[in-house]
Amino acid sequence: MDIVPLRLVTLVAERLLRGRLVEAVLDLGATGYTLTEVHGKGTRGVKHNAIDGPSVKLEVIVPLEVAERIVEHVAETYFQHYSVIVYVQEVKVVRPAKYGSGRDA
Amino acid sequence: MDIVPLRLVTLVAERLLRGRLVEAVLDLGATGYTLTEVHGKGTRGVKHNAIDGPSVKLEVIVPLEVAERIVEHVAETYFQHYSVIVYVQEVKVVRPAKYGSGRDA
Amino acid sequence: MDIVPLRLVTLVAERLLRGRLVEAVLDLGATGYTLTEVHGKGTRGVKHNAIDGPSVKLEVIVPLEVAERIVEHVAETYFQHYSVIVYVQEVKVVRPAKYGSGRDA
Amino acid sequence: MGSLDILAANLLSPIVLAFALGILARLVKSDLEFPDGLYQALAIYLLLAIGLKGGVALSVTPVAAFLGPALATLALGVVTPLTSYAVLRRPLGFDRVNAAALSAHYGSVSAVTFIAALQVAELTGRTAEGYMPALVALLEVPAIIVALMLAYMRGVAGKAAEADEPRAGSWQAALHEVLSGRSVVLLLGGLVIGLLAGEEGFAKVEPFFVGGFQGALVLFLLEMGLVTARRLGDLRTVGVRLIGFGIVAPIVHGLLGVWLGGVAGLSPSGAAVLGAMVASASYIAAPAAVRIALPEASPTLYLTAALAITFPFNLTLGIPLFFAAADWLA
Amino acid sequence: MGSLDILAANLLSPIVLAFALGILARLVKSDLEFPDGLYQALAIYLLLAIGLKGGVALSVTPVAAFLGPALATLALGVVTPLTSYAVLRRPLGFDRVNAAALSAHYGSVSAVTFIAALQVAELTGRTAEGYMPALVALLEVPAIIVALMLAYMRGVAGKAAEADEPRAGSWQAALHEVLSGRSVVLLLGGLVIGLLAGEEGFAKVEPFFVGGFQGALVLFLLEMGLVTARRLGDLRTVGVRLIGFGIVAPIVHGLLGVWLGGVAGLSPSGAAVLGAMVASASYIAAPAAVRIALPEASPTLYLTAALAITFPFNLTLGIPLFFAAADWLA
Amino acid sequence: MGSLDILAANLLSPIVLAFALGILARLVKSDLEFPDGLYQALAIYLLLAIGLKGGVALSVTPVAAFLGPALATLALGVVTPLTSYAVLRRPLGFDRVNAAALSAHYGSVSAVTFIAALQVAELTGRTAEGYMPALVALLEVPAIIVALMLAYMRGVAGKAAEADEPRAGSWQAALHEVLSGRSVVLLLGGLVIGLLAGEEGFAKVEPFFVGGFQGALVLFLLEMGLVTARRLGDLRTVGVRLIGFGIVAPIVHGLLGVWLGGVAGLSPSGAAVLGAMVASASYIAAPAAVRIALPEASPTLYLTAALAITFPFNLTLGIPLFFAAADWLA
Ligand SMILES: Nc1ncnc2c1ncn2[C@@H]1O[C@H](COP(=O)(O)O)[C@@H](O)[C@H]1O
Ligand SMILES: Nc1ncnc2c1ncn2[C@@H]1O[C@H](COP(=O)(O)O)[C@@H](O)[C@H]1O
Ligand SMILES: Nc1ncnc2c1ncn2[C@@H]1O[C@H](COP(=O)(O)O)[C@@H](O)[C@H]1O
Ligand code: NA
Ligand code: NA
Ligand code: NA
Repeated sequence: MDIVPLRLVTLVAERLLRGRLVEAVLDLGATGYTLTEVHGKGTRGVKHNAIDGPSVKLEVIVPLEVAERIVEHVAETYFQHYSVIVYVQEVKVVRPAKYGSGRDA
Repeated sequence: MDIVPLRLVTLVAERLLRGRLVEAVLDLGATGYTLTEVHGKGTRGVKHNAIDGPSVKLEVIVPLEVAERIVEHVAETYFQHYSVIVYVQEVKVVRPAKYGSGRDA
Repeated sequence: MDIVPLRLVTLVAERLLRGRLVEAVLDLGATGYTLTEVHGKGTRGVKHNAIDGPSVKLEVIVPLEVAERIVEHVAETYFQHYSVIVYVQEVKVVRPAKYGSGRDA
Repeated sequence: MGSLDILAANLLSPIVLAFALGILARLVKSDLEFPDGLYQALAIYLLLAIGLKGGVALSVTPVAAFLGPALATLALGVVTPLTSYAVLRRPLGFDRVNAAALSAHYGSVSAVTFIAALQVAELTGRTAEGYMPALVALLEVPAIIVALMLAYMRGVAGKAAEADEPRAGSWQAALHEVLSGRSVVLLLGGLVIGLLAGEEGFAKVEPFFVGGFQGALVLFLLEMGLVTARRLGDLRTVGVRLIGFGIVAPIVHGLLGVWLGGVAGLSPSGAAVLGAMVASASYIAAPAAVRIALPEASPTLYLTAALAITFPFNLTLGIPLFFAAADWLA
Repeated sequence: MGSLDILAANLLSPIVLAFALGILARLVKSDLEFPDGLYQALAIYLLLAIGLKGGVALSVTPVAAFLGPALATLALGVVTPLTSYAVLRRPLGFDRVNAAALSAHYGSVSAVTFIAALQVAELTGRTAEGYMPALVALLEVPAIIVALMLAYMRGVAGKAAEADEPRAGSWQAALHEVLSGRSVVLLLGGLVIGLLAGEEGFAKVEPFFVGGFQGALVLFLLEMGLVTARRLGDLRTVGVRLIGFGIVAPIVHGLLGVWLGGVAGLSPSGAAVLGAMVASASYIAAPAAVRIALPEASPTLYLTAALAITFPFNLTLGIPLFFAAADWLA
Repeated sequence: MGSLDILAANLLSPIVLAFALGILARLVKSDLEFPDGLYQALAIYLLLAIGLKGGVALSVTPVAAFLGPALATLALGVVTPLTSYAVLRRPLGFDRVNAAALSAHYGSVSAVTFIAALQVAELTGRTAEGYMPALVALLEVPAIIVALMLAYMRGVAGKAAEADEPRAGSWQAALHEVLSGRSVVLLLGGLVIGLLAGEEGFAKVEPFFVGGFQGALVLFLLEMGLVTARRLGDLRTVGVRLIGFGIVAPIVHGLLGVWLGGVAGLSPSGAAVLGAMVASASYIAAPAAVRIALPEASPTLYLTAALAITFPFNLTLGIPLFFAAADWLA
C-alpha cells in the first residue's frame, strides 16, 4: 500500500469564525474538513466561555500548496483582530487524489 | 528521558463504524485508543447530521507495523462504501512498551 | 511567509487531572492550550465512563525545551498512579514568538 | 371539525410552525443550531415517552381488542415494502439495492410523524386508541427485514436477473442493528415498563413524560426543520422520479392503512393515525440498518426522500388527508 | 408591597440566589460545571418560550393598545445608544470603536434581565402586560444598528476627527449576523408561532414552556453565575470609568424607560419591566454583531461591562429600583 | 402495605425497571447511549432539586425536631467508615489503602439510592420527613474525611505496622475536592436557596423541580443501568470477598441506620430512608476525593463495589428490607 505525504493544517479559532473558515478552506482547495469543539486559552484577552459557545478546531488534509494558501489567508485576514492559531504538520495518506493531490504533492 | 518514535494513526469515520473500528484497531494490536466526536465533510454524498449523530475521530498510537495493518484493513474493508479517512503521523512517546512496542519500533 | 518548527505536546488524561495539567503546562512555559473532551481506553483498569465524565485531551504548542519539561513533569508526577499519556510531534507555525519561542527554537 | 378546518388547525399548530421556523432559519443562514446532545436527548425522551404511554394503555386493553389492529399493522409492515419495491424497480427503474433500501424506509415508520398524527387526533377532539404506540413498535421492524431480504435474495419474484455485485454488507449485523437499535430498545423498553408499572406506577412520572411531551416536540421539530433544510439542496440531485414516489407512496400507503385500520376495528381517529404511520418513512431505525446491510445503497437517495420529501408532506398535508379519509370511510 | 419588600423578595428569589451560588462555586474553585450543550439548550428554550408567550399575548391584544408601547420601545432603542456613545466618548474618553461597541450592548437588551423583571412583577402581584416579550424583540436590534452606524460613519455629529484606521469588519456581515442571529430568530420566530397558534394552540405546549420556565431559569442563572465569576477578575483591568458607566448607565436608561413606558400607556408593572429592559446590556446578540463589525473593539471591555457589572447590578438592585420608580410615578 | 407488597411495588416501579432496561440494552449491545451532556445535566438537576426541596422543608422545621436526626446522621457518618475499614482490613484482608478507599465510599451516601428510597416511602403512602435531603448533605462528607484520615495516619488503632509507601496523594487537595465538589455545592447550595426562598419563593419553580423530578429520575436510572452494565464484567476480577462485602455491609449499615433513625425520633418511613442512605455507597463525591487522596487505591475495586454490587442491591432488595425493618421496629 502506497502511503503519500500531504499536509494537515489545523486551525483553532473562536466560534464566530467557524462558518468563514470552513468556506475559506474549501475555496482555497480543500476537498473536506473535520471540525471539533474545543475550549482554549491563548494570548488574546478573549476567553472562550459559555456565552460564545466553545471554540472550534478545523482540520484539513491538503497538498502543500493549498496548505500554504490557507496559512497565508488566515494570517492576513484574521491574525490581527481575531483569536485564531494555525499550524501545519506532515501526514501520510493512502488515497492522495481524494485530497486534491497528485502523487508527488 | 528517552523519547521514542511511534505512529499516530487517525481515522475519521461516520458514527456507524465506531464500534467496528474500535474493535478492529484493538484486534490489530493497538493497546488503547482515544475517541473524539467531530463533524465533517468529505467527498462522499453522506453528510453527517443530527440524524446520524456526529462523526467520530479515532486516534491510536502504535508501532509502525500495527499502523500499516490498520491502514490496510480500513482501506480494504471500508474505503469503497463508507465515509472514512485514515492518516498516519510520527509521534514521540516516553513509554514505548505501553503501546506494544520494542525500543526500536 | 516564514514557517517555523515548534513542538505540539498532546496529553490525554482522566478528567480529574484537567485543572492540574492546565496549570502545570502554563507554569512550565506554555502560552496557551486547547482542550478537547474525549473518550478512551488504555492499559489502566480505569475506564472512563459517565460517572467520571469524559476524559480530556490537552494540546499545547511550545518550544522544544518547554515540551521536554512538560513531558518530564507529567511522567514523574502522574505516570505511576494516573491514567495519562503524552506524546510529542513537530509542527510548523507562523508566529513563533506567540508561543514563547525565538525564531530558531 | 371539517377536513379543511383540520388542515388549517394542523398547519397552524406549534409543531408544524416550529418545523417551518427551522427550515426558515437555515434558509436565512442563521447561526441557530442545536447542540449535538440536545437532539439525542430529545429523541431519547420522546421515544421512551411514547413507549411508556403505549405500555400503560396496553395494560388496560383487553387482548381481544388489540389483536385485530396488531395483525393489521403487521400485515402492512410486510406488504408496504413489497409494493414500494415493485414500484421502485419496474416503473421507476431504480436498481435493486437502492429500491430495497428505499423500501425498508417506506415500509417502516417515523415516530415523529406518528406523534404529529396523534396531536391532530386531539385537535379534532377524538383521541385515538391509547395503545397506538404499541403498533408503532410492531410496524417498525418487519418492513426492514422484508426489504433487506429482497435485496439479499437473488432473483426476487419474477424479476429479471441483473448483474449482481457481491454483497458488501452483512445480513446478521443489520438484523442485530435493527433489533438492538436505540429506537426499538426505547420504544419496546418503554412499552414493557409501562405495561408492568401500570397506571398507578406511571402516575408519578406522568408530569415529565406526558405534560412536557408536546413542548419537547416543538423543540424537536425546530431541529428537524434545521436538519431537513440542509437536505433540501439534494432535492435537485435525486430526480423527479424519487420526488414523485416520496409523495405518491405515502398517499397510497396511508389510505391503505386507514382502510385496513378501520376494517381491523380501530376508531376513525385510530385508523387515521395508523394511516399516517404507514405513510411515513423511517429515518432512525431504517437508515442505520440499511447502511450496514446495503452499504452500496445511496444514503442521499433514501435520506432525502424520507426527510426532505415524505416527512414534510405528511406533516403538512398527509395527516389531514388521512383524517378526512377516515371520516369518509366511517 | 413596599419598595424594600420588593428588594428583599427579589434578593431572596431562587433565581438571584442561584446566580449567587454560581459565583460562589467558582470562587471556591468548585468543579461544578455545565456541559456546553446544557447552556445552549437552556438558552434556546428560554428564548423560544419568551417569544411564544409574547406571541400568544399579542394575539389577544388590540393593535391600538400595543402601538404606544411599541413606538416608545423603538424610540428608546434609538436614543440609548446615542446617549451611551456621547457619554463614553467625551466625559469618559473611550475611543470611537470601543465607545460604539459598548453603545451597541447598552442600547440592546438582555433577555435574562427582562425575565428577572417579569418575575419581580409577579412577586408584587401585579403582572406586567403579556405582550412585553414583543417589546424585547423590538428593542434588541435597532440599537445595534445605530451603534454600528456611529462607528462606521466618519465624523459623527460634532465630533473631532480622529485618526481613522481602515475598517476591519464588515457592515453587511454584521447586519446579517444581528438579524439572523439565534436570539432574534428564536424570539421573533416564537412570537410569530404564538401569534398564529393563539391561546388554543398554545395550551398543549404550555406545561413545557410556561410551567417549566422559572425552574429552567434557576439552572440558567446558576450557569450565568459561573460565567460571570470568570469575568470578575477582569474588573481590575477595565478601570473605574467603565465600572461607573456600567452602574450609572442602567440607572439613567432604566428611569427613562420607566417614565416613557408610563407615558406610552403601560401599567406601572409594565413600565418597570420596560425600564429593566432598557437598563440591561445585551450579551448574546450584541457581542456577536460587534465582533464582526468592529473586531478592533476589545471584547474584554464590553463583555466585562455587560456581564460582570451591569447584569448583576440590574438583577439585584436595578430591577427593584425601577419598580419603586414606577410606583412613585404612577 | 405488607413488606412483600412493598418489594413488588418497588421492583415494578418505573425507576427500577428503567435501570433494568439500561442493563439489558448494554447486554444486547444496543447502540443506545446518552450524550455526555445529558448525564451531567440530569445529575445537576437532581442534586439541586433534592437540595431545594430539603431547604424548603427545613425552613418550616423547628430546630429541635431536626437536631436528633442530624446528630444521628453525623454519628453514622463517623461510625460506618470505621466499621467498614475494620472489616475490610482484618477478616477480608484488603491492604490499608484499598480498605480506606472502600470505607470512604461506604461511609458516604449515594444520592440516587436516597431518592429511590423516598419514592418507596411515597409508594407506601407514608412520606418521609421533608428535611431528609439535609441529612444527605450531612452524611456525605464526614465519612470521606474519616476514611482518608485512616489511610493517612500511620499505625491506625491497634493495627500491625505495614510497609508504608510514601503517600502519592494530597490530603489538602482531597479535602478541597470533597467540600467544593459539585455534589456538595449543589446539595448544600440548594438547601440554602430553599431555606432562604421558603415555600412561597419555591412555589414558582416547583413544577420544574418537583413535577419533573421523578420522570428525570427514570432517564437517569436508564443511564445508570448502561453505566453499571459496563462494570458487570469487572465482577469476575474483584473477587468474592468484595462481592460479599458489597451486600453484607449495606444490610448491616442499613439496619443500624433504621434503628438509630427511629431512636433519634424519625418516623418509620424516615428511619427506613435514613437506613437506605447509610446503606448506600457514594459514587460521585467519594471517587473524586479518593482518586486525589489515594491514587494508589484501585478504582476498579471501589467503583465496581459501589456501582455494580451495592447500588443494584439497595435499589432492588435493600430498600424494601429497610422499610420492613422500620415497620418491625416501630
Ligand atoms: N500555545 C498554544 N497551544 C495550544 N493551543 C493554543 C496555544 N495558543 C493558543 N491556542 C489556541 O488557539 C486559540 C486562540 O488563541 P489566541 O488567538 O492566542 O487567543 C486559543 O483559544 C487556544 O485554543
Ligand atoms: N480533506 C480532508 N481534510 C480533513 N478531513 C477530511 C477530509 N476529507 C474528509 N475528511 C473527514 O473524513 C470524513 C469522511 O470523509 P469522506 O469519506 O470523504 O466523506 C469527513 O466527514 C471528514 O470529517
Ligand atoms: N495506544 C493508545 N493510543 C491512543 N490513545 C491511547 C492509547 N493508550 C492510551 N490512550 C489514551 O490515554 C488514556 C489514558 O491511558 P491509560 O493511562 O493507558 O489508561 C486513555 O483513556 C486513552 O484515551
Ligand atoms: Na411506512
Ligand atoms: Na439596554
Ligand atoms: Na453509606
